[in-house]
Amino acid sequence: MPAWKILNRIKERFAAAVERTDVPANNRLFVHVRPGDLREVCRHVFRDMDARYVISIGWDDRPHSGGFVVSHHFSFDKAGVLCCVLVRLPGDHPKVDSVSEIIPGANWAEREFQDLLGICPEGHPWPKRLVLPDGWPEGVHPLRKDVAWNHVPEGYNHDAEHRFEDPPPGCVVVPFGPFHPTLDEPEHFRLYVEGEFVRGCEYRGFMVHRGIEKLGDSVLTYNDIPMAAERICGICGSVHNVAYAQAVEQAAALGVPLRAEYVRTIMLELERLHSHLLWVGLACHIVGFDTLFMQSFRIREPVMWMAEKISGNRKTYALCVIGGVRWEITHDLKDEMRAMLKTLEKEWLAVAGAVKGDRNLQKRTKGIGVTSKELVKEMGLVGPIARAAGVNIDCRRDLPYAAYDKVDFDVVVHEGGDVWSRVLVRVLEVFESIRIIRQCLDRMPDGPLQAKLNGELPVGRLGVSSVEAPRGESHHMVVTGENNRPRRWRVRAPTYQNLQGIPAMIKDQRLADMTISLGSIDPCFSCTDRVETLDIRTGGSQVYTQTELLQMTRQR
Amino acid sequence: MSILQNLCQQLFKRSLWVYHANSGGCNGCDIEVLNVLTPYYDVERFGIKLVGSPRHADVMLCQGPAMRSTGKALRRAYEAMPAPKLVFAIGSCACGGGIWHDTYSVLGPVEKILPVSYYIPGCPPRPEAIIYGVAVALGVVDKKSAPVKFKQMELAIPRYHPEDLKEENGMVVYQKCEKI
Amino acid sequence: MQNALQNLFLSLVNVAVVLAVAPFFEGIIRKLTAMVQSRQGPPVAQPYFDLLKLLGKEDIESGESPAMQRFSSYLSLATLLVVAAILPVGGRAVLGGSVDCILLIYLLTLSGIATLLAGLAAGSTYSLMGMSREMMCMMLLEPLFAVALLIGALHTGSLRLDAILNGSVYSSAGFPFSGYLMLGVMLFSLQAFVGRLPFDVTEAETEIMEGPLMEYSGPKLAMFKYARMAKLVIYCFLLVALFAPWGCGSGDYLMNWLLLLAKVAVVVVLVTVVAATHARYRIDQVIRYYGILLGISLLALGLAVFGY
Amino acid sequence: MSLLSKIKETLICFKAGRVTLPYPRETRPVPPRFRGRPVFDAAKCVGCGGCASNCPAREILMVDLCQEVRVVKYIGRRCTYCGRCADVCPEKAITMSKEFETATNEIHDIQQELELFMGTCQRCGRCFTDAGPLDQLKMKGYRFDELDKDRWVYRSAGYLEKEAAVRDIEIEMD
Repeated sequence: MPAWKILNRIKERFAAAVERTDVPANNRLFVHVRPGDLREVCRHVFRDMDARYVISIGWDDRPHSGGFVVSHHFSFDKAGVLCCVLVRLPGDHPKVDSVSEIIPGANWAEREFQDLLGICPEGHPWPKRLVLPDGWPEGVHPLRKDVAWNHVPEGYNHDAEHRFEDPPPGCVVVPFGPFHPTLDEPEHFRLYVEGEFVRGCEYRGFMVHRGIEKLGDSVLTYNDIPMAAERICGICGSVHNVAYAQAVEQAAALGVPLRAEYVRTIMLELERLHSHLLWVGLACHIVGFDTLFMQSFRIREPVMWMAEKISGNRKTYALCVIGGVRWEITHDLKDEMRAMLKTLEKEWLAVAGAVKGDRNLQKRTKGIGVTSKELVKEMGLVGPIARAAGVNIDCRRDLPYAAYDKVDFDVVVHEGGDVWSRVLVRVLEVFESIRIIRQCLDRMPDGPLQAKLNGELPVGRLGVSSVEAPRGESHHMVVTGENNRPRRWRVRAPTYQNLQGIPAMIKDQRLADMTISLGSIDPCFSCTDRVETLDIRTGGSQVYTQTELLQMTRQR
Repeated sequence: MSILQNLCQQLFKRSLWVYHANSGGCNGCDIEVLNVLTPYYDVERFGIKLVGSPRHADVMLCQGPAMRSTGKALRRAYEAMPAPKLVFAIGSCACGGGIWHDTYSVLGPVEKILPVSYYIPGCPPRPEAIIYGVAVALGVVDKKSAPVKFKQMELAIPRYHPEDLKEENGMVVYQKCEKI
Repeated sequence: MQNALQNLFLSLVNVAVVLAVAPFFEGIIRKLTAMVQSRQGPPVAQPYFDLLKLLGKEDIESGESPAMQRFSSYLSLATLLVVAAILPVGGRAVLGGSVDCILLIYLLTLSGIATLLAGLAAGSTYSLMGMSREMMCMMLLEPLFAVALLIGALHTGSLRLDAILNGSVYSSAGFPFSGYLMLGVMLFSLQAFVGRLPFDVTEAETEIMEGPLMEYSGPKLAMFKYARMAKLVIYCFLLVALFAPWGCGSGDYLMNWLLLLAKVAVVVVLVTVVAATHARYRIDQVIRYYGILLGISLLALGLAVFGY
Repeated sequence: MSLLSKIKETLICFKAGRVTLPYPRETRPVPPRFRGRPVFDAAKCVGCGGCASNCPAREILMVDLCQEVRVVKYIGRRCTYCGRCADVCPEKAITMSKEFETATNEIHDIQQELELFMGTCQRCGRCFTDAGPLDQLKMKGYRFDELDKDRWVYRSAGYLEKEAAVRDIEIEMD
C-alpha cells in the first residue's frame, strides 16, 4: 500500500483536520494536522490503522515560521511507509495535546521535548523531568534556538540530587548503578525489592546525555555530523552514521551511487556481526559463564580486524559523508573478507550447536524477562526483542534502504518472548548477516563512491530514515537548514523504546534475573541519552496482570 | 607497615586490579577495555584483573567525559578506592572531552574531577594502545610521544626533514631551517 | 610431654603447608581457566602477588561497625587455620585424639558465619543481600558434610576425626552402599563448598558485586581472599581424606602431605573444569539443588543406620 | 543432552588453542588504512584553516599572531581520529600516521604546533579545495580574524575559556 493510499484513508476520516500534506516519495508521508485534532488522528493511526509508534519529535522553528513544531512518527511496516503527523504550535507557551494516554510508548518522547524545548504535553500522565541534569533550573530549554549549545544557566545547582519517589510499602530499595559491573554505562535504577523479588523500579537515566543534537544544529556542519553521530554509540556507530546520511539525502533528494550503497550495507552487517557476538559474550558474562564470553570475543576479534582493515578503525568507521562513503572495498579486501566469513561461520555454527542444548544456560534464561506481543505494540519495542516475541518487523525488509532490497535474507522470528528466545534470535541473525555480506561482496558494482553535489542543499526540507541497528530500529529525522547545517536533527535509538519496556519485563522477577533481563535488550544507554533525564515507575507490591501493567505505564 | 606499602607499590607491576567507570561515553572504549581481557590480548597475563567494586581496585579506568549528572558519582567512586591509586583516562572523551567537550551537559575531560595519572588517547584506542598505556604506567616501556613544535627561524618557508627533529627540554623542536 | 610438643609442631606444619599452598592452587585454577578460555593467563604465582599487594593497600574503615569488620576478616581466616591444624594427615591423631568430627563441623560452620558477620558489618544493600544468600546456602550445605562424617562415624563407631577421615569405612574394602551415595553427593556439592561457579551466588560479581566483600579493602580483603583459597584446599583435602585416603598412613609425614596434595590437585582440576563450563545458577535454583542433595544424603544416613 | 553440550563447548575451547598475541613484546603491523595520530607537515601547510573548519572535535586551532605569522595548533587530546582534516587538506600536509602508541602521563605530549609565515593569500580563508560534494559549501562565514577582538580563527569564536587559551598557546616572539 503506497503512501497516498494511507493518506486517503486518513483524509476520509479527518478531512477537516488535515491542513497540508506532503508525499515526497512512495514510502514517506507527512501530514500536517490542526493541533486540536492531533490526538484523534494519532489514535486512528495507531489503533485503527495499526501503525507502529516510532517517536515524537519537537523542534524550535521560531526563526523561520515563528512557532514550534511537533511531529509524531509512525511506521506502517507491512506497507513499508513512514508516516509523520505534524502540528504547528505558537511561539509563546507552546502546548500540545499529549498522546501518551493513547500510546504508552510516547511517554519519554513527550517528556523529552518538554525538558529540552519547553513544549508542554498537556494531559501527560507523569510529566517528570527526564533528560536534563538534576541541578538544571526550570525554564531554560537547551534545544531552543536562542540558547547557545554551551550555555549553562545561572542558578545551576551542582549539589542537586534526584528526587526519587517513595518505595512501595514492604520493599527495600536496591540502587542499581550508576556504576555497576554489568551495566558498563552510567544509569541509575532504583529497584524496589521484596526478598529476592523485584516489585518495581524507578529509572533515572540520561546520564550520558551529551547534547549531541544541539551540537548538530548549532556547531557542527552536515559532513561533521556523521562523525559525531557514530559516537552516539560505540557499538552501533555506523548505524547512526548511515541513518543520518540517509535522512539528509532523502530530504535533499540526493541519489547515492550504487557502490556506496553496497559498502554501507556491508559495514552495517559487519557491525551487526560484531555487535551480536559481543552481546552473546556479554550475556554469558552476566550469568557468570565467562568461558563462553571469552570464546565469543575470540571469534569476534577477526571481525574487528576486518573492520579496521576496511575503515582504519575498529569501531568508529567514519564511513559516511553526505552522498556517499569514504572507504572502498578492494578486491583484496573482498577475498580476505570471504575467508574471514568462512571461519567465522564454521566457528559460530559450532557454538550455536553447543549453546542450543545447554540446559544450564537455558535455566538462567528461559521464562525470564518475558515480553508479550501487546507490550511490543504498546511500548513500541523493536529489533530482536520484538522479533523474539513473535512480532515480525525488520526495517531492512520493511523499509528497505541501502542495498537491502537487492539481497536475499530471512528475518529470524521466535515466539517465546523470553531472554532465551532473544539469545536464539541473535545467534541465528549472525548467519543471516554472513549471508548478506557474501551476496553484497558478489554483487557490488564498480563506480564512484560519492555523488557529485551541485549547489547547496535545499532548506527547510524534512528527511526521515530508519536503519535496523543490531538492537532494533534506529530512527533519524533531519530538517535541513541554513549555514550548511541542519535546523534540527533527532535520533531515536532502539534502546529508547526498548528501555521503556523494562519495568514490565523485570516486574516480579528475581533480583538475580534483573541483570540478564536488562542485558537481554542489549541496552545502549549512550544511544538513548543523547539529550536528557528520566524516570519510569511501576510501583506496588501486588501482582499485576499484563493489562493492568499497561494501564499503569500509561498512567505514569 | 611502610615496608608493606613499599612492597605494594612494587607489586603494582605484577598485580593491578582495575575498576572501570564509564562516566558518560559512547561504549566504544568500554568494549575495547573488555577486549583487552579477552583471549587475543589477555592482560591477565600481567596480573591485571577487572573488579566490580572500587574498594578492591588499584586503578580506575575512566571512559567518557565528565558529565554534569555523573560527576559526583564518579568522584565518590574515586574516593572509595584505597590508596595507593591511579586513574587512567581512556579515549578522547576522558582525555579531552571529545566532540562534546563544551556542551551544556558536559563538564569536560575527567581531569576536571579526578587527578588523572595516565592518558590513553584514541577514539576508541585499540586494545594494543590500551595495553601500551598500561605498560607505560607500569614502567615496562617508555612513552613515545613528546610535544612537537615547529618554529620559524627566518622569514621563509622551511622545508623539513624528519631527521632534523631534535629533542630539547622534553620537546621536539625543528631546528634546521632551509631556504627555498 | 615430648609427644605433645611433637603433636603441636606437626599441627603448625599443617597450618604452614595450607597457608603456603593455598595461593598456589588458586594460581593453578586461574591458569587452567585461562587455558580453557584460549588465553595465556596469569603466572601461577599470581595469587601470592595479589595477596602481598592487598596487604600494603590502605585499609578503609567504613560501614556499620569497623570493629566487627576487622573481627570477621580475621575470624574467617583463623577458623580455617584451626581446621588446618587439626587435620589428621596420614592418620595422625591430633591432640591425643581428642578432636572429634563435631568440632570440625562447628569450625567449618564458623567460617561461614565469618562471612555472614562480614556482610552484616559492611551493611550496604548488596552486602546484606549476599549475607542472606550465604545464610540460605549454609543452612542446606553444612548438613551435607555433617552427614558424610556421621556415616563414617556410624561405621567406625567413633567420633574421632582421625578414625573417620583416614581408614574409615570409605576406604575399607567393604565400601558401604551409603558411602557410594555420599561420594556422589559430595562430588556434586564440592563446587558449592569451595564457592566456585556455578554456585558462587553469594559473591556473584555481576549480580551483587561480590556481595559481602564489596566494602572491604586492603588487608581485610586479603584475609577474606586468603580464607577463600584455604577453604578450597581444606575442603578438597577433606574430600580426599574421606573417600580416597589410600596410600596414606604410612611412612614420612611430608610424603603423606605430598601425596595428599597431589590428590587435592586432581580434585582442583576437576573443580576448575566444571567452573569454567557452567553458568551461575540463580539462588532459588541453587537452593533446590541443595535440597535434593540433602534429601539424598539423609537417605544415605538412613541406610547407614541400618548398616548398608 | 546438557552434558553433551558441555563437552561440545569444552571442545570448542580446546580446539582454538591459545591465541594470545605477544604484544607488547612483538607488535602486529597495523593495516595500511589505519587512522592513527595525524601528523602535520610544516613544509606543506599553507595555513588555510580547512582542517580547523572541518574538525568535528574542534581541536585544531588557528591563531594569527600578526599579519604575517599564523599558528596552527593541534591539541590532540580530544582528537577523534576521523581523518577529516587529512581529507580536506588541499596540500596534503596532514597525514594520518600509523602511530597508536601515544599513551602518556602528560597530555600535552600529543600536541603539535606549527608557526607559519603567511603570504598574501592568507586572508581569503578559502584556500582549500573540495574533497567531498559538500565541502565546497562550508566556506561561508567561519573566518573570524579581527585581531584585537579575538584572535582565534575559527568559525565560532570564544568557545575556549580565556585562561585555557592563554595557557594552551605559548608563543615566544622575538
